[in-house]
Amino acid sequence: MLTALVLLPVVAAIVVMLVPGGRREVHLPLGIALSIFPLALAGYLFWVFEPAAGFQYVDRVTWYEPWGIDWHLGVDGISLPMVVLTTLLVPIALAASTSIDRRIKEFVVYTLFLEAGLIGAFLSLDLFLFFVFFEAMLIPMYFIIGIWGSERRIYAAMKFLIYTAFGSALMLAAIIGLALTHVDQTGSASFALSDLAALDLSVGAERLFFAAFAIAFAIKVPLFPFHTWLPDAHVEAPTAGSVLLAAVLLKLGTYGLLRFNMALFPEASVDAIPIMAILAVIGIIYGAVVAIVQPDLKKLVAYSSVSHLGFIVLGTFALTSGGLQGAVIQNVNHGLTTGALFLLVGMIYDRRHTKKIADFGGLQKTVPLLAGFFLFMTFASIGLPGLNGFIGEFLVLMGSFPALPSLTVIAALGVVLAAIYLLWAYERVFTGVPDKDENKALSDLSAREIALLAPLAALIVVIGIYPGLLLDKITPSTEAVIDHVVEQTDFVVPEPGRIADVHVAGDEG
Amino acid sequence: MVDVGWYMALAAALFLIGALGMLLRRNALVMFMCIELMLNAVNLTLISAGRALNDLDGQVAVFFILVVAAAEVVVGLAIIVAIFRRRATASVDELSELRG
Amino acid sequence: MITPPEISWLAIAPDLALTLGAALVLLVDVQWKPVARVHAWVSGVTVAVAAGLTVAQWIQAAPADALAFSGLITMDGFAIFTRLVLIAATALGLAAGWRFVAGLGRRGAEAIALVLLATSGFSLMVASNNLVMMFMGLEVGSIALYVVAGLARERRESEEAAIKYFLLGSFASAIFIYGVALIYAGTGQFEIVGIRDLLAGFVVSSPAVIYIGVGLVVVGLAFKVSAAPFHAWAPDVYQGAPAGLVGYMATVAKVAGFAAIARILLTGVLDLSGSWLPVVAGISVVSMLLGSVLALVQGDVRRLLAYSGVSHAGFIMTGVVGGATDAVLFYLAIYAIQLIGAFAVVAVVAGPDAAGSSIDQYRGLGRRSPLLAGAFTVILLGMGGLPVTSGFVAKFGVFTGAWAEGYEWLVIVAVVATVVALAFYIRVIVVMYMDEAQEEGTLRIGPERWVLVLAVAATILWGIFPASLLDLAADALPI
Amino acid sequence: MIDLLWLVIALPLGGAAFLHFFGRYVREPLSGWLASAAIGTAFFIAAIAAVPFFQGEAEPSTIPIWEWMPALGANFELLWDPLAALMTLVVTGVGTLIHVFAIGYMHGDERFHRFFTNLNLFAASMLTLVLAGNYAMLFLGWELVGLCSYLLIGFWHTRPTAAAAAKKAFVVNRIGDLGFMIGLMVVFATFSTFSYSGIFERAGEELTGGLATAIGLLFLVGAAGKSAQIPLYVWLPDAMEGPTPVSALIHAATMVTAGVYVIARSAPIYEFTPFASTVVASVGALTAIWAASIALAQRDIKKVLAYSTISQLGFMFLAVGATAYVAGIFHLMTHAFFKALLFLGAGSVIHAMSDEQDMHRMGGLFRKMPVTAVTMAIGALALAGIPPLAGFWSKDEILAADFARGGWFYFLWIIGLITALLTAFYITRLWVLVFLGEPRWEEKAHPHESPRVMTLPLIALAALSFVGGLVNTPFRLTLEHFLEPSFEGVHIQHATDDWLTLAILAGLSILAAAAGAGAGYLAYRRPPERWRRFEDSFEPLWGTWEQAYGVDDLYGLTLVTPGRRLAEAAAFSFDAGVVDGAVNGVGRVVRGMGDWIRPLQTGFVRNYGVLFLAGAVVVVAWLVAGGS
Repeated sequence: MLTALVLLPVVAAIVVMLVPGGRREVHLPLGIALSIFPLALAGYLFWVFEPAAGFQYVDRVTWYEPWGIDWHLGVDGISLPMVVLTTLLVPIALAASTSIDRRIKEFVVYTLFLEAGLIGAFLSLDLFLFFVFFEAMLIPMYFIIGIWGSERRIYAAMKFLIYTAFGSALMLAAIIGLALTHVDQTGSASFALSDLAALDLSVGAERLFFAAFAIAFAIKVPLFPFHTWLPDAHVEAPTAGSVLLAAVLLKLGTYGLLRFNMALFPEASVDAIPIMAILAVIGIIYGAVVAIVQPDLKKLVAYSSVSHLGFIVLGTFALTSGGLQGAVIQNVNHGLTTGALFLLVGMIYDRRHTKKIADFGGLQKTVPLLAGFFLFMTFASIGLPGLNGFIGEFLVLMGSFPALPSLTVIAALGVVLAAIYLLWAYERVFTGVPDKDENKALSDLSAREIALLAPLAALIVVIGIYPGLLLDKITPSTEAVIDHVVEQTDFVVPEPGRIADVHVAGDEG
Repeated sequence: MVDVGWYMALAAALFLIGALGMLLRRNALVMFMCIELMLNAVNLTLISAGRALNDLDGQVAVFFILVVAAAEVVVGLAIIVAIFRRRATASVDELSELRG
Repeated sequence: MITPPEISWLAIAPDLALTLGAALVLLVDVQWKPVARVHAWVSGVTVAVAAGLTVAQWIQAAPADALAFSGLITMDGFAIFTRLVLIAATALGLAAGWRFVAGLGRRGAEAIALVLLATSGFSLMVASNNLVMMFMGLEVGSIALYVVAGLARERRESEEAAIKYFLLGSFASAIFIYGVALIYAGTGQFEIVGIRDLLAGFVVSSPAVIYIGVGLVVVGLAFKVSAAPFHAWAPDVYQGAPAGLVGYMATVAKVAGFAAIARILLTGVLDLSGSWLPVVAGISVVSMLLGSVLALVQGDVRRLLAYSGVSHAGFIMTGVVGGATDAVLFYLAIYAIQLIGAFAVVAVVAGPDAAGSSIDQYRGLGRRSPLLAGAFTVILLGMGGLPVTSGFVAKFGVFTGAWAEGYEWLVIVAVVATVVALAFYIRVIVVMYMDEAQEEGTLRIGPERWVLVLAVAATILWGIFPASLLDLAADALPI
Repeated sequence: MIDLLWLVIALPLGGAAFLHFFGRYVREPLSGWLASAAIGTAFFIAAIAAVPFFQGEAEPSTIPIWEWMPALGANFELLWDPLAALMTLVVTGVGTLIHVFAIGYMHGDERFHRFFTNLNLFAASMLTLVLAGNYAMLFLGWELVGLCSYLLIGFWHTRPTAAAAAKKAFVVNRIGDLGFMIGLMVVFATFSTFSYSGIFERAGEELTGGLATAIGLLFLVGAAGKSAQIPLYVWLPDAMEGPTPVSALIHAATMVTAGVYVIARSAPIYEFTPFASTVVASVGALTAIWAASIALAQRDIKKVLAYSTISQLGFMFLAVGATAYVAGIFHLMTHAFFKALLFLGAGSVIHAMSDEQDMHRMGGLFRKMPVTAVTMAIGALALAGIPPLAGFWSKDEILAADFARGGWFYFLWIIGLITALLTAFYITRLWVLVFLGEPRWEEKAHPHESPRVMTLPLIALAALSFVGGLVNTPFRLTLEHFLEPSFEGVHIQHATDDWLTLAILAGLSILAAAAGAGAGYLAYRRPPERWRRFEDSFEPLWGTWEQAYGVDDLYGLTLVTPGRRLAEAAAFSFDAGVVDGAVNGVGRVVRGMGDWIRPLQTGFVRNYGVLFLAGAVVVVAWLVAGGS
């Protein structure tokens, strides 16, 4: 089933390729229609997923025996939400791309390939395979930014590609090293996550490997100070690009940290908690502060991503139930909200052909619906209780506090700053009297655009009110991560770090 | 009876002279001759080595090398002549349009 | 008392076939002055026969009678595999350069003959177990290539390329053979196997003269594979020589050169690895970094490919350091196909006998002829070593080898170099897709089409299903 | 009835949802009535559900709804106890009246239904806050009311001032929330749950050392933000940019009292930290007098009421800080009545004067709008603390309790007394300036009494303000007993039961009130130039008060501007320059190396030869060195 999930987009891409002619009225709808299939399959997967069962629906086919590389897919509570998110956002991103007027066919094809790469990366249980997907997806994204981007697109695309490629290059070296260690210790070659996690590495080696992986993922997240490619990429990328980039691509970083660094290098992960947490917190505050004064709406949202993803990393390295649950669910939340925000910025751009905050003002008068959605997403992103963002942040903060009190307190500042930069932006863009003529004659959201935003908004509320929907699937896997770390190291989960403690307390109350 | 080592040394000297000539002279023809000189230094080495090891292979190898040298002469001269025809010079320094 | 060597025709059959084919082409030409198509047939058949004979060797060969001609020639899998690569390169090279060859008119036959001869020389070289034999093959191949470089006679650049290639090439050959002589002086052996056994026997450290010899041999071959700092000729020659055949020239020289290096170092003087490993590693590092960095600043695609060739030489060297012959062979095979493919594109864009190929010629290629641009993109990404292409598998193989040998630092340098390399391959892609078209008019494409198809197929298919080729390479061990 | 309790929240929420999606299809007054009906029904349900408490037999009960964040022991659950019941009744009761009033007030506004959507949403949020069974859910309501406040302050979004005020309110509240959130972190880290019962039961053994104090102070920060106490009160005056019913409902009667409610709710925690309690009381006292003094000099009728609200909230803090929780809640209730009344009255005036808010341009409105005038008079007297109106009883109980606490609280008691005097003065000033004296408005403005839909709520509230105080008089402590179940095991500060002292204290506060009121009347009954001179005679003090001590400018100078500077420096100098500069720098360096090495490729064969030979020499030398 998972193999099908990975291959469906590829097939779709090939189908689109085979359709002759460069007319959007054929290719875009076709692409959207085809991208529904992966979504349906992922939805089914979500439905039948057994939380307690660990990795499931495992497909394992030997790829090249002597090297011990396999086509090895499996899904658990950590990857499941990401896969669903990916398959959900691709059709939306495509449907949001009607304003693309040239080479739409290639665009659809690249997007679908990107989807395949993303799903594959989230599902891989073989490091070689993971690396293949992780690296391969750069190319479609690179083209999406570089061909359909705005003025400085080439610079941005280049920066994105080289920067990320640099990170993954180091990771490749580390992967090779790990595999060879496995050969030394067992005599057989293997890249399977489970096998490599079972190795006992020397402290030095483990730390080096950890660093290599961590840098690769930190660039992807992006963690301060590796973040500067992100604003450029976002500002230049077309709407769909920004959406997928922010909503899914970045998550590979946080996902990787959780899935690979924790599993492979528990010892080093525990030792690295201070560094990672500090970087995360710096990211939270720094990203928010920088976002406040951004003159460009897209850049502002981009920096807000830097800030929000800091929470995810913080929660991950707090290594408590709350922290990890928060991290994983925040992966989804940030995907939904920031994705939606980029959609909205794109819609504004389609109308006004500018992203400069100074060019707007009083839009709520002219496009109330758009304003309403924007405000909604803004509050979701600020972390208003009842919406999804709050669940993630609250879980992360509450989960991290027992482990890293002082850092968590500082991180909480980010919540205030988020309110400042987003509401100030909203104030400047939407409130007041529309003084510029361009702003006076804008058309409000079309039915299509509403149809794009509505599902996201609905999910945001649902997750906010009933996060159990996701948490039930996530929790066993995150608990497994903690168990793994605990039994591999002398790490002690701080009280009250585990659900166990909480329930005990709850029962008393 | 002179010790073989000296022949070797002489060969080495010749080889170096050839190499340096290759680097110092401008004229393609002369440079080419220097290469020939290097090849002969090789021959001398082989002969003396073969003598020292009283093993025929070394001496046989010389013939092969002579043949190769001859072949190189043919091709080399052809190229040089072709160039000389066009530019009325055999100075390699004139040939530096491809660079960077 | 000289014992006459026993004859084993099969061992040299492919080389003979190629040589005869060359002669045949010339004779036919002189006799009937036929149209180019006839030459195509003759050369095609020749190549096919040579390939068939090589396969026959593969089937028939057994370690026992791997050595033939009393140790002059070997028929080990290593030789056969490289031979196959060479022959494939010849076929592709001729296809890629066919429009050039045809354009030469009467002299077309010469070109074909030279190509076939060069191949036969190099295929002799990769199969020879005797250093002098190796030298013979090397020279036969090289001399033929000197001429090929100058084939576009009416162009000054072609001449310049030829003379530079010739002077430096024979200089390198001289150094190589001197190294051989010194090794002989130190060991009394020309035979690689013999040297191996002898060194195995040395209890005390072996005489310095051997080291000097090995060093000179390595230098001589490093020149042929255009590894830094012996690469200086490559950019000029790649730029000056006729576009159609550059791919072929570059490829066969590199394949044969690396085959020889691997055979000498990994078989002959493996016992001395303690001392040559660092040196080779050093050459590898210099090549990777110098090649990548210089390629980054080139304005001419052919020079760019030349420098990228330098860095590739460095990458392959890491495989040599790791002693992973299978990885090296895989890399060589992949790289050969991709390089010829790349130059086929150049030949289409710049014209088969053009000198140089400014990057501006590629502006908007993605719009002008999407398929060509697409193929070039795939090939470039393959060279860049991105996953899903065979280039990635190749790099992965050699890096793994080096790391296993304890050269972690080399691997780390290498992966960093790959990133720089990626940067300049991407530059070309940027120009093709993201700049607005400058050049107009459609491009004429001939048999290059098939080269490209094969190159793309090899890049992607072996990238996804590398097992077939990897197994082959794994079996192809030197004696 | 209890199992239907969720309807109390669901009804207004449903109303909001309905109006949000279909409001635009509903004709103007109808949508307003729908909203009012929703919250009105909620009131009745709550009232019925509260009956057992009135009979004094029921125990507090928790009603689980569904799991929310199990990892934090934070679920949707309602706690139904007297305190919650009282708050619910106040919110829904006053809320209903204000809804009705708004139907008249918002008449003709193009986004009429949107207004009621938000109003209903607010009601739902506020009820979530007071009915929450654990701190997490309370925080949910806490933030949602903040959202509604944001939406309603900025309801007239085309006014830049309104938008700015809305943002300011939310951000300042967020700063308070930060403290609250950190407090919650400490709570969770200590008790590993958020449920009240779970926490309060184990408060004794868990809250060792400074923990209780830490939590207490952090909660205070949050409360100070929501309830506009020093130093976070600055948002409330600006919040008056919102429509007047909003000011009445959110910024007088209900939302701003959330802080008081939280502290009262957390009594079992404050139980263990007298210090934190004292701080609460002190902050309250300081705020009370501080805001009262500012209220003296305001010209904008709503500003007066706003600062008055801040000051009254200070009183409530003073009460709960002195652990006189019942008194605090009592005052919360009465204040809800008369302050809502005053705001609505002011609204009615503003409505009549076609959006004039400057009292200097009013006067002599008594004849024009008698109902408003009378009802407002009652509200004013209640606020001033004139017996037997509501305000007197609650305020007096607070003061008495503080006095009874003794020690430092004597000092706070004096402050309270002075504040009472000031309060009486400024509210009288307001009433006199508006309703008595010569008309000072332009001719074109022709004030008129408001329609019945607006006056009826006024009358209702006036009635409540009149009798509301009687539920808890020293003679009959009904409320006290009513609330007891909510404060089991918590020490509650009472007034002394020595009647003589009590009488003296009452006398003192009546005296203060009377004095203030009298002074206000005498000063402003006179023609304008006279009271203008009177005001000028207080210069420069008066100006300072009118400028509200210039706190906003101070904050701007010390926080906002430097913050902006910092952000700009970080964004445009550091991020673009240093961080990104480093990244691009690497790229430049690599290319630079290329350009730098490139000339080596001179094109001269002989140079190549030299390079070649040099390389050869190095290789050979290295090999030989490595070999032997």
